Amino acid sequence: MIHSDAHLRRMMLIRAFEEKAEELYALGRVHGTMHLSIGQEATAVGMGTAMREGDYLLNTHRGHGHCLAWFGSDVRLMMAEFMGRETGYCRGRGGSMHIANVDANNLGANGIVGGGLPMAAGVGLSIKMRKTDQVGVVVFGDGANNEGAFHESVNLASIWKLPVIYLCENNQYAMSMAIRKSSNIADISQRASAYGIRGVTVDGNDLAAVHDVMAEAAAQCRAGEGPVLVEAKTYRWRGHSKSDRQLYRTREEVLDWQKRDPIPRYSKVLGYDEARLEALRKDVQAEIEAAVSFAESSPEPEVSAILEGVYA
Amino acid sequence: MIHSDAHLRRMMLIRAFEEKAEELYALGRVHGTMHLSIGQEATAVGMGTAMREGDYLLNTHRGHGHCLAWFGSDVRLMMAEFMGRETGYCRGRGGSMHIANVDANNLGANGIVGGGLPMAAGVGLSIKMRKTDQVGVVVFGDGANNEGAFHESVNLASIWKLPVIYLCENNQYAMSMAIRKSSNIADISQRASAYGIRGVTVDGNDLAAVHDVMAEAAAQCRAGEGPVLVEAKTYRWRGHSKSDRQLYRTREEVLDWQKRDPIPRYSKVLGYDEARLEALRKDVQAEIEAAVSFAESSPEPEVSAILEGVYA
Amino acid sequence: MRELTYAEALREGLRQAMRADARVFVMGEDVGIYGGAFGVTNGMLEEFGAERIIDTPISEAVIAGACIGAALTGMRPVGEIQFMDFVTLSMEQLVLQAAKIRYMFGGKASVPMVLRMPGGSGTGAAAQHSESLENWFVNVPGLKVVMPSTPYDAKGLLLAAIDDPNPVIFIEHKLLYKTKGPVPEEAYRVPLSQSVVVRPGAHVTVVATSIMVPRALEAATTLAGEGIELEVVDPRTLAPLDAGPIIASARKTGKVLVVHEAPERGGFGGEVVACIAASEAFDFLEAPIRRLAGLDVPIPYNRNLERAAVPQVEDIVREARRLARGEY
Amino acid sequence: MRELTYAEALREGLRQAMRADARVFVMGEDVGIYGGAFGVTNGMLEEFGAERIIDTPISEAVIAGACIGAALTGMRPVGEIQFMDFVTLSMEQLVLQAAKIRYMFGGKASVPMVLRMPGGSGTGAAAQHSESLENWFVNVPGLKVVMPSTPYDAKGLLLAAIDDPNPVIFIEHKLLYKTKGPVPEEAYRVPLSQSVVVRPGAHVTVVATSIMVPRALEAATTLAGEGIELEVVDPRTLAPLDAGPIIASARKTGKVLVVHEAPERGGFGGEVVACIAASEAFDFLEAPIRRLAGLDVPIPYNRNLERAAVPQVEDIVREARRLARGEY
Ligand SMILES: Cc1ncc(C[n+]2csc(CCOP(=O)(O)OP(=O)(O)O)c2C)c(N)n1
Ligand SMILES: Cc1ncc(C[n+]2csc(CCOP(=O)(O)OP(=O)(O)O)c2C)c(N)n1
Ligand SMILES: [Mg+2]
Ligand SMILES: [Mg+2]
Repeated sequence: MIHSDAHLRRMMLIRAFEEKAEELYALGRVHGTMHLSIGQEATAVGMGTAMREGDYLLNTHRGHGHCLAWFGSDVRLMMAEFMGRETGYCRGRGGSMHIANVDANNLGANGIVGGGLPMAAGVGLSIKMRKTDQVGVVVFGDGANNEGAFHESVNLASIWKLPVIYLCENNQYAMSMAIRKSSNIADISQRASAYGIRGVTVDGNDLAAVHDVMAEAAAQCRAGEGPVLVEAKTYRWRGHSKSDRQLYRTREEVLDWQKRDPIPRYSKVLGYDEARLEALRKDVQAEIEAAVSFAESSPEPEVSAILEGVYA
Repeated sequence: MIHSDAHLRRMMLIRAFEEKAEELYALGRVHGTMHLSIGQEATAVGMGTAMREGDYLLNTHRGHGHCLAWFGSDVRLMMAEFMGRETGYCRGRGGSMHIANVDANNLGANGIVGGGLPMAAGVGLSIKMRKTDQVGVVVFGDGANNEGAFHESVNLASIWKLPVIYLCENNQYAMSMAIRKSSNIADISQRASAYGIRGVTVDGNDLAAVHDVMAEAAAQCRAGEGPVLVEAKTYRWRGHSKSDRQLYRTREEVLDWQKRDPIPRYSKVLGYDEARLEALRKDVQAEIEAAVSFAESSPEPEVSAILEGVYA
Repeated sequence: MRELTYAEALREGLRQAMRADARVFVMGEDVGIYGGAFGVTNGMLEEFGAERIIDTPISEAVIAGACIGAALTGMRPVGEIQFMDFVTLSMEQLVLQAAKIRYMFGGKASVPMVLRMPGGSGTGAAAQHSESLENWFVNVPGLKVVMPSTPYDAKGLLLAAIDDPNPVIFIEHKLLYKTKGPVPEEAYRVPLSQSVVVRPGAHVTVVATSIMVPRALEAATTLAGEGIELEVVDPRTLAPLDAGPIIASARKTGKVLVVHEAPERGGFGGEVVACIAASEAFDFLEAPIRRLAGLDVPIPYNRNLERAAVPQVEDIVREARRLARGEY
Repeated sequence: MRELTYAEALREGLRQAMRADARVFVMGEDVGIYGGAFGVTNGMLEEFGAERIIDTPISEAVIAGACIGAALTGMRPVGEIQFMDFVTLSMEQLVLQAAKIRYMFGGKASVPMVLRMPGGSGTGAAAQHSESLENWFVNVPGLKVVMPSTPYDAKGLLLAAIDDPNPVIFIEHKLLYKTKGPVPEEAYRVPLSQSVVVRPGAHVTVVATSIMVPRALEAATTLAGEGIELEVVDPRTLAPLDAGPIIASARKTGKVLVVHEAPERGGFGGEVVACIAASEAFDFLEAPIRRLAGLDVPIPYNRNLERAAVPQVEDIVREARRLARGEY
């Protein structure tokens, strides 16, 4: 990977977006639910930087990061969506769990665990039929990996050699269910062998490592050699969603993982000192504040337009 | 395995049952559809002889053999069910695809490919909770192996160490779909590694081999060591069902597999000559004819009783 | 005009759509060399090759999902679910993804796909191969639901469904595949969401779907001999429903019988009755609105029970006659 | 009497059933230490241990299937689907197995299981976490469908559902979990398939389900001030439906409004209307039978749209008033 300030900035933007989301939520300025990926930013940005414009993304419920790491993402439109405004990516109809940027081939976050998996095979099939050199990436969690959809989709991609990267973000938990309790194998990437495809486990908190594995996987896909299962091991710092008391894990475990924060880690690679990092943080926060202002000054959808878009 | 004339007879009874079923069908004396397991009898009988009374069976759509190989099976009640009579195992409501013998813990054939798989995990869970030493066997095909249900069920059985044997009858085809096209691995048993469980491939036309593998798997289950995935490689001689033109395979391939007929193979093990075999065949055929007579002299269900049994 | 079977009409529609548009393809279990469980895609592999007539593993969730993913990215998939029963394995993708994507994404994405599936009983395949689940889909905003009852409509509705930019659930009937009827050679369309009066009559309105349409027409012939004239209305598209012709007919005859094969309880008949009961036809009703539907029973294997489980011609005759005679 | 929330009432019912019968157990995603997504099983792990309060992986098909397998072999599982939406992944097991096993096997097998799931919108969780799919299950012979609207019914119906030898789909409502009401301490039962008149009134019958029951009662209070008396009927069990009290009420008032949250098209309202329209109440109807239901739209995220997508108290007031005033 070619290192870049932009990558660091992108991770910090994601972090700042989610911290703001959390704050807005606590203040009662947004409703619904949301899933924060704080601590997992390296996976999102490692993925985003490894892909090419024109590739497709099918995202998870914990997808703010991937959305912001994807091509052409606009944090103002994301914030507006999060706040249910007409100017949001989905005109306020989707919300946190459904942010999509269809123009940029970001086919959306998904409220259904594993919901993107079956569609990913179709994206790969379509690429193959249209004979482009695009790649589809589907992001899903360690929990999603136990849905039947995983099995059906990976098998299909395998037999048809579809250009799909199955990116499993193993953040150790599915809500309260630890991966060591929900499956009997050491690495999720081992499941690749059940489909005769390549599986790789990577340190999900190491931006460059994620990038390199994803870039290699993308190259394999573009070469027509079929799908790859990538497991990125990482950790979710926050609770699953707003109402999580986190009784299923220890404070020590969380603190331990927080020491592996991908942001300072990568800033060291770039040789940032605390001052430069702080300056960047300010810069990023200003962008987030501007996004909030944009969202808050945007209109809410007209109730009279409620039926618009159910059908074409 | 302790060899026995009874095993040979059982295989021949299955063969005769299905040949008669085919004939009745051709004569228009039964309606609906049916799936014949001719050529696969060793798997059914190898399974049946390896299990213990009190164990549970969840069967496939191609399940006449397993039903006849299960404890306490009565070919008359099977034939009556096949012919839609009130005296049949399911009072004529189920038919070929749904024959069950609930009293003997045969929880029924299933019209849904992979339909027994999720339930099998529940059977295993129930055994574990009730702390008996029973075992559940679920039989499914190479095609069923690509359903999401397979993944969810085996994973659950694996993490909870449930006493379930997943018996995959790999007869090379799922209707017209060859296993080599529907999956990218050499042996279905390889999929066990995705769940951290034991997987075994066995010659499904070798009664003793199937028996031994199943007996070992059952012992493992009873020892509380969790599930086993057994793949029995075999071949379906007939078309998938009545309407199959069999364009997807060659005559040579069929003939080649017919040379591996499990019945003469086992009769040789027992040292049968043609005369003894012929005598047994006659004996078995008489039993089948009696079953047909029983069925044909049995009443059809009363139409007025049509709603009986929808609810308890 | 030339006659084709319902299956042939569907096949011709598929062929014409595929010839006209390279984005259209067919995917499902055994649709290739086998020609589909009911022969609908018979011979299509030869013309279009394995890249456009695609055999899948037995994986109904991913069949639906692959259609959605392909539709989202510029293709026009026509998926096949071998028996409607098995669509129970595809519901998440159809209901939570296909139906909602356009709306959830603010109208910015499109899922132009068709999912074909044969429903209904009558082949002796028992409870797990005889489902009539159409009303599930009717209850899902974002989906369209089509149920052709003739070869003519089968082809024309299929072509219209493939053109449509929305996900369409296309429900065929096993017992109709071999029925014959006139089918033009050109690639005509039967617009979605157009109910049609297939037989005019003064005394009783019969709203029937799928196989119940020919049965209602047969009943109408019988009753005509008794001087009772049935008006038979076929919605053809169940959702979005064109209720106008149904209400107009109810208003005209004042007596309505709604007939379908699915179990009565929670079935599509309720929707039709409710549309009429809330409409301006209410004031013209001369009798209770009656439903004649499948019994609330899993379809039994035994031939006699199977037949008794769903409306037959004689049942329609009996019910319509009672309505006409004011016996309700 | 002591007051409990709906969630507490459910928990108490579960506890009592588990104490009384060792065969009863709870299984689902995050039902253990997490206490369930809506806290219903909070603290139960401590009392019953991980062997009877069982956390599963995210595998909805096998959650349903495991309940069936356990029920078939002597246990009494109470499964939980975290949001009703996700039951779309369990449909094959519920519809083709659980519902049909008894019948297909000639009445010789039994599937005594309960599957709990929260339905409905109102929490801002958008289209994939707000489904109201009850009418799908109503359309499936062999299943029972329960939708309690009060803490009292929640506990009593749950205990009755656990006793029942048939598979029961038990649909809770997210917005009801925190509502309070009187709940006796003993392990009482509310029999399945008993509709109840929750408020008598002379002018308009309102048949409402789940969260629409408290909303209808609120509307009734408002309208009482205008001299309009609503009679509110809660079916409680949707299938098999006890239509008697509904028909009797329709006959008495002559005016009917059916209210539910699910999309109108293909929803349970059609079933209620059709039961009335075919009944002896028909001759007593003084106005069209009206439905007031969810719009035919995926539930939108934005708060205002979300609210507008399903009936609110003021909508019930408006519709019932119009009916009472003869404006239809
Ligand atoms: C089909 C389905 N089942 C359950 C849920 C509820 N749910 C939302 S996120 C989640 C945990 C997902 O875990 P994982 O896949 O590891 O992703 P993570 O949240 O850790 O990013 C659950 C159970 C859901 N949204 N969809
Ligand atoms: C869920 C489901 N999908 C499709 C079918 C139709 N079908 C019945 S048997 C069959 C082939 C099954 O193949 P396999 O699992 O290998 O079993 P075999 O028939 O070879 O014994 C198919 C596609 C079905 N019954 N259920
Ligand atoms: Mg996780
Ligand atoms: Mg096979």
